Amino acid sequence: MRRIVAISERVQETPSTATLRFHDAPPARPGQFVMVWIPGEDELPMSLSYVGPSKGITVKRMGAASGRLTELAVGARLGLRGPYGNAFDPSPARILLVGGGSGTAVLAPAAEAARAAGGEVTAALGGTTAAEVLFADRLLAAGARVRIATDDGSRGHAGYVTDLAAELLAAEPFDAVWSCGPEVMMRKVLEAAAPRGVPVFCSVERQMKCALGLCDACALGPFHVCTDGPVFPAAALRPLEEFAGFQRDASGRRIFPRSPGERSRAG
Amino acid sequence: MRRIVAISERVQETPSTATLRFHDAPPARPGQFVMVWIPGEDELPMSLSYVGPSKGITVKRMGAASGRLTELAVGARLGLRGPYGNAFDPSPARILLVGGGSGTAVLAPAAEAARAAGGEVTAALGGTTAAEVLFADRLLAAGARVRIATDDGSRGHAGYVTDLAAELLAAEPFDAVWSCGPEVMMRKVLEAAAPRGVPVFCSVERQMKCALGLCDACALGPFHVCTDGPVFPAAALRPLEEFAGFQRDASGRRIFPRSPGERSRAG
Amino acid sequence: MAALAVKVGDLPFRNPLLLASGIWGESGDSLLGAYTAGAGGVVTKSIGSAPRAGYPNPTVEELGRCGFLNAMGLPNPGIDAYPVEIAHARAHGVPVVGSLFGHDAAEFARLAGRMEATGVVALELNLSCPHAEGLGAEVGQDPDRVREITRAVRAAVRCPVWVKITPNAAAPEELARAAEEGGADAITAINTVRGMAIDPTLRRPVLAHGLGGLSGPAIKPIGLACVWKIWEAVRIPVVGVGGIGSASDVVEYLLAGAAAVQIGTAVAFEGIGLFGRIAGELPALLDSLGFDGPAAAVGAAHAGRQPH
Amino acid sequence: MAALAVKVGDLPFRNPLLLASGIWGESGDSLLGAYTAGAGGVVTKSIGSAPRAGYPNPTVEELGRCGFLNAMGLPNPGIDAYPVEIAHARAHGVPVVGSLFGHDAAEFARLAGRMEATGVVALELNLSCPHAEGLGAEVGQDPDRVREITRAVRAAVRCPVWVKITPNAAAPEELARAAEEGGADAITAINTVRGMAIDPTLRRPVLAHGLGGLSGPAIKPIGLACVWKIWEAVRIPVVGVGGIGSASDVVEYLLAGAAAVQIGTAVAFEGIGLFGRIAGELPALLDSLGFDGPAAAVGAAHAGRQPH
Ligand SMILES: Cc1cc2nc3c(=O)[nH]c(=O)nc-3n(C[C@H](O)[C@H](O)[C@H](O)COP(=O)(O)OP(=O)(O)OC[C@H]3O[C@@H](n4cnc5c(N)ncnc54)[C@H](O)[C@@H]3O)c2cc1C
Ligand SMILES: Cc1cc2nc3c(=O)[nH]c(=O)nc-3n(C[C@H](O)[C@H](O)[C@H](O)COP(=O)(O)OP(=O)(O)OC[C@H]3O[C@@H](n4cnc5c(N)ncnc54)[C@H](O)[C@@H]3O)c2cc1C
Ligand SMILES: Cc1cc2nc3c(=O)[nH]c(=O)nc-3n(C[C@H](O)[C@H](O)[C@H](O)COP(=O)(O)O)c2cc1C
Ligand SMILES: Cc1cc2nc3c(=O)[nH]c(=O)nc-3n(C[C@H](O)[C@H](O)[C@H](O)COP(=O)(O)O)c2cc1C
Ligand code: FES
Ligand code: FES
Repeated sequence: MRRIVAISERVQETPSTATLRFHDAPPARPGQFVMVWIPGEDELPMSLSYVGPSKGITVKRMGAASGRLTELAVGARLGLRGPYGNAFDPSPARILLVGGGSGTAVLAPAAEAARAAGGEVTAALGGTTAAEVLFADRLLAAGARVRIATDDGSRGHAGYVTDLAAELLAAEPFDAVWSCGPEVMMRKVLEAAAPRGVPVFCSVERQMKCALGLCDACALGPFHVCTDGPVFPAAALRPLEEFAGFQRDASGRRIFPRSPGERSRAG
Repeated sequence: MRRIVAISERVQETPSTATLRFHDAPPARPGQFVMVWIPGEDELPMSLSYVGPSKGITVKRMGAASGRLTELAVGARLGLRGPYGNAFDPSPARILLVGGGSGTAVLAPAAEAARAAGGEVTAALGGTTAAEVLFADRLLAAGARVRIATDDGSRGHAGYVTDLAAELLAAEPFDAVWSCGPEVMMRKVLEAAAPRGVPVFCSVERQMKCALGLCDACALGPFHVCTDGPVFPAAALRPLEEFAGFQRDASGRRIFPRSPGERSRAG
Repeated sequence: MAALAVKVGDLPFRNPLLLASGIWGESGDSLLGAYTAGAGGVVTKSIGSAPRAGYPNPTVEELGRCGFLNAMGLPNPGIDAYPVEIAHARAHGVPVVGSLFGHDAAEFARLAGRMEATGVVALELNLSCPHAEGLGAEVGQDPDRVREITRAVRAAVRCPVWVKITPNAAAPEELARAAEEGGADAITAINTVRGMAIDPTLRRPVLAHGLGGLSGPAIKPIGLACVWKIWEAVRIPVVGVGGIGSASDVVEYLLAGAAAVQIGTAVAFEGIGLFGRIAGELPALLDSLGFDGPAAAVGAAHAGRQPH
Repeated sequence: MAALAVKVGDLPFRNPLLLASGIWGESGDSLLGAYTAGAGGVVTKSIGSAPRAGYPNPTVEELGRCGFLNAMGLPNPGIDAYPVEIAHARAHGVPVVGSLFGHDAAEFARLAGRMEATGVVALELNLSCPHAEGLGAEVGQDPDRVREITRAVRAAVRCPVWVKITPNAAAPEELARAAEEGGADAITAINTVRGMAIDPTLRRPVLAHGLGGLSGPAIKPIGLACVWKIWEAVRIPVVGVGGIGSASDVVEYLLAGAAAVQIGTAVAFEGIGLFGRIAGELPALLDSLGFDGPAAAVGAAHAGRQPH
């Protein structure tokens, strides 16, 4: 059922990214998403970046709808339905997070839950530039070890966050990798973890319309991201030509990226 | 919800009256009724004459639909919905039953429940003739005291069952009277009990269509028999000009009996 | 707190919650009972020229919480016997809307005169019962006949004439426009939606009539869409009906364009007390939504709406 | 135990449970997935001449267990891009029915030829989407246009042509008759029912398009009534759709006259596994009702039915 909430707090996380908080009762687990109705504009799937009684979403300005969302002020009203989808499983394990850009939004509450469950969390975060690295302080505050990579080298490692991930996987034992970001990034993480037998779980994004497993907009091979995901184990994703291969646009046409990492949300 | 049941047993109770038994799960209390669909014919409200796991109705042949019902054989299928309506309250009290004709059908399970609850039951039963007196043996078996009146004097008191009731009320203390039969009969019972302050509960019949409190077919003053009844306390019935005054036909027109006791089911 | 009084055209009601036709409308005591329970007004059962028993039972099928199917077959005592029931309700000050059905314009006009004489505050023409041969929707699906019947009734009486529209049409809003052209003072929308249920074991339709009309929560979206389109198509007020069971449902209908609403099936779910409950909840709900009364909400969901 | 194989006209399916158009029909993997899960066949999303993004979100509104409202706006990759999806499903032997939409007879005929070339086992003409301007029901509510479009498609292809009818009409059975006259091989009924939802707080329709189509349990009685009337009006087979979610629902549709059924909304309630579950339950249910297969039940609730 749809609920109308008012934005209770707004935090500008990075120049392109804002967190919107709201009081919302239905329980949710880290990894789940909601459908966010921006009246008069659109309705977008957004992972919950806060899952307590005061929930939150963390939105990166991309097109018209996400742009409008990041501009909303405290008090503005949104429609919400959900939470939908599955979640990360916070176990008392050694977890490596690999987040690209706003992908870190969904990893942060998962990391907090893992820490609360007694886990050890190492986060490798990527951003285009230092100012765009998301939630580094939040993760530090949660007791995670944080490593950073930026495309322009303005903070941490100069280059891809996947380099950091590969380095960490080579150097240390992990029980699981949780990743969210551009698919080319996640595919690289998959490949890096595979030979070591570390299970990887990726949060995947696709066009969404119904979020109910009906309309097929979010089809991903034999899966539907809205009901089978958004979190998928590596074993499910690796065989899919779609994964880091093609997306579908709103019409359902297959859209092949012109170059890997083309999408501006890339970490 | 409607259920289809097969008749598991059929008992010819009197020349005009048959009991049909069927296995039916939903719990019911004595006094409640079901809507009985006779496929291709009609759907009639019928009090439950048995309320255990094997339920039953006891039907007197009146018109086409009830006639068809009394002719059905074991194995024939009926549609049922309900149970609907309220019930008699079986308390460990001294109870006088006053039943006219097939009206005794609903009193029998109520008497059994009252006996099971430790009550004392006296039954005054009326019929046109000895063969038409219903459930006398069943009530005896349940440990009730049974008195009988017949119009033709072929068994027990020659005359109205209301004479018996008045006599019993004058002679003995009762905690409650439960009655079902023609309304002129029940009105007399009401009047006989009133000066003694004995509470009377009557099971009343009206045209029924929806049995859901929607269609108004069963309107009885400010009440609806299907949802407020069929069991009413005397205080509710006494002021109503309808009660033993007029019924409504299927069109909703007020139908005034030409003479008291005109209806052939009269006890 | 928002006051609840509304007007449908010039006709005032103490609140926008009317009892729908065919529910609790056979006896004067029931009409009075609905009003006493909190309804702002009541609509009678649809009345015809002669007594009519309606179809045999089963006349109703329950569909869980989604609603009911019914094929009552327009049972009614007829215009000769019914006035005593209206008189009883009128004697207690109940604003009664008299619902009528007939075969043609002449019969409607004759019935209208008789019904007006009982002191009803308005007439409602049932051009929309989905399961009566030669009556109801069968006459009400043709805009020309709707216009003609409305015109004949309009000429025969002085009181307001409401025309009740069927959703079983390609464009119910065109039927509403025809009624407006015929001189209707308001449109009531919707009547039940054609439907049926079949019993698998008995291999036959459940309702004795076969086809019936769907009512209750299942049809709320259908009723809202009709009211929405009709509001855009006509300038006379619309009375919304279909699946209403809560104060929030009422507000949805107001926003779609209904000046008042009618409630039927929900009475079976909750009892007649729902009128009092909703009337009790509505002022606070309207307040919280920023409306100073029902009238302020009417049509407010239409972008760039014109007050009408 | 009753075997489940059925034929719609001459066209065989391993069981009578088809995936309805617009559900899981965008990707070849999903079409295959529905078949693997137990569907007897699948219908594609409705495909048009050019890629179409559909309406902005919200495109769907949940109405509890009564169903959904949707106004997708016929999103589809277009007839140039879509064949790759069908090819994938066909490669695994899935019987695919290709659904089409267009503005006029010429466009439908052109699309039909293209679609037939993909190897679909039949075409389904969507003359019934309730919320697309100049498309769907807007062309499908006029018997003359239904006849004309059907005729043009019939002349352009060799495979069976099914025509999908809207319930948003005074008499959907007349639209079916027009399709039969135009040479249709089967009728699919029904598409969604026009409806809408309004958000009281935001004072606006929930769906971005405003109006949408109602599906799910709420419309089962409406679909049954349409199939019932259409079965009586035409001699070609009927494919029933609307609110089916159980084996018993399937039997109700068979008894009303459906030779096969389609399932849409229930996939959201239960997941695609419902095809396997219902296919698993149906034989025993048919047995217990005394039918030796689905075909024996078709139309069996019509009194004095003629096999057809
Ligand atoms: C389960 C799920 C969770 C999500 N969680 C978040 C979240 O927490 N925070 C967040 O900011 N966003 C999240 N998204 C993405 C979000 O729903 C929108 O897709 C995004 O905000 C862009 O929407 P838009 O309409 O503003 O832009 P659009 O108009 O759709 O796109 C703007 C630009 O971005 C490009 N683009 C959009 N999507 C993609 C893509 N998938 N791949 C490549 N290029 C693309 C377009 O080509 C275009 O150039 C999530 C998506 C899903 C499915
Ligand atoms: C709550 C309830 C419980 C009932 N329980 C039983 C029961 O346990 N056993 C049982 O046999 N019946 C019971 N009835 C009555 C039953 O529903 C039918 O009304 C009855 O069987 C006659 O139906 P019919 O269609 O066969 O006859 P109809 O065709 O309706 O009537 C046949 C004849 O009986 C006359 N008649 C019918 N009803 C009345 C009446 N109320 N007053 C005066 N004359 C009347 C008619 O005028 C006609 O002459 C109950 C009714 C109600 C409302
Ligand atoms: C049992 C029943 C009887 C009805 N009888 C009539 C009637 O006589 N005349 C009429 O115009 N509408 C009749 N209706 C339709 C209702 O007035 C109303 O339009 C419809 O039920 C939708 O509203 P609801 O969902 O609140 O019930 C009847 C509906 C029901 C359920
Ligand atoms: C999300 C959604 C999309 C649909 N898209 C189409 C479509 O593209 N073409 C079509 O003919 N019907 C479409 N329909 C209608 C369904 O095929 C079906 O006729 C209707 O939903 C009723 O069946 P159901 O109650 O089982 O869902 C769609 C329905 C839904 C819910
Ligand atoms: S968004 Fe519709 S199936 Fe996933
Ligand atoms: S039988 Fe319909 S209200 Fe009682």
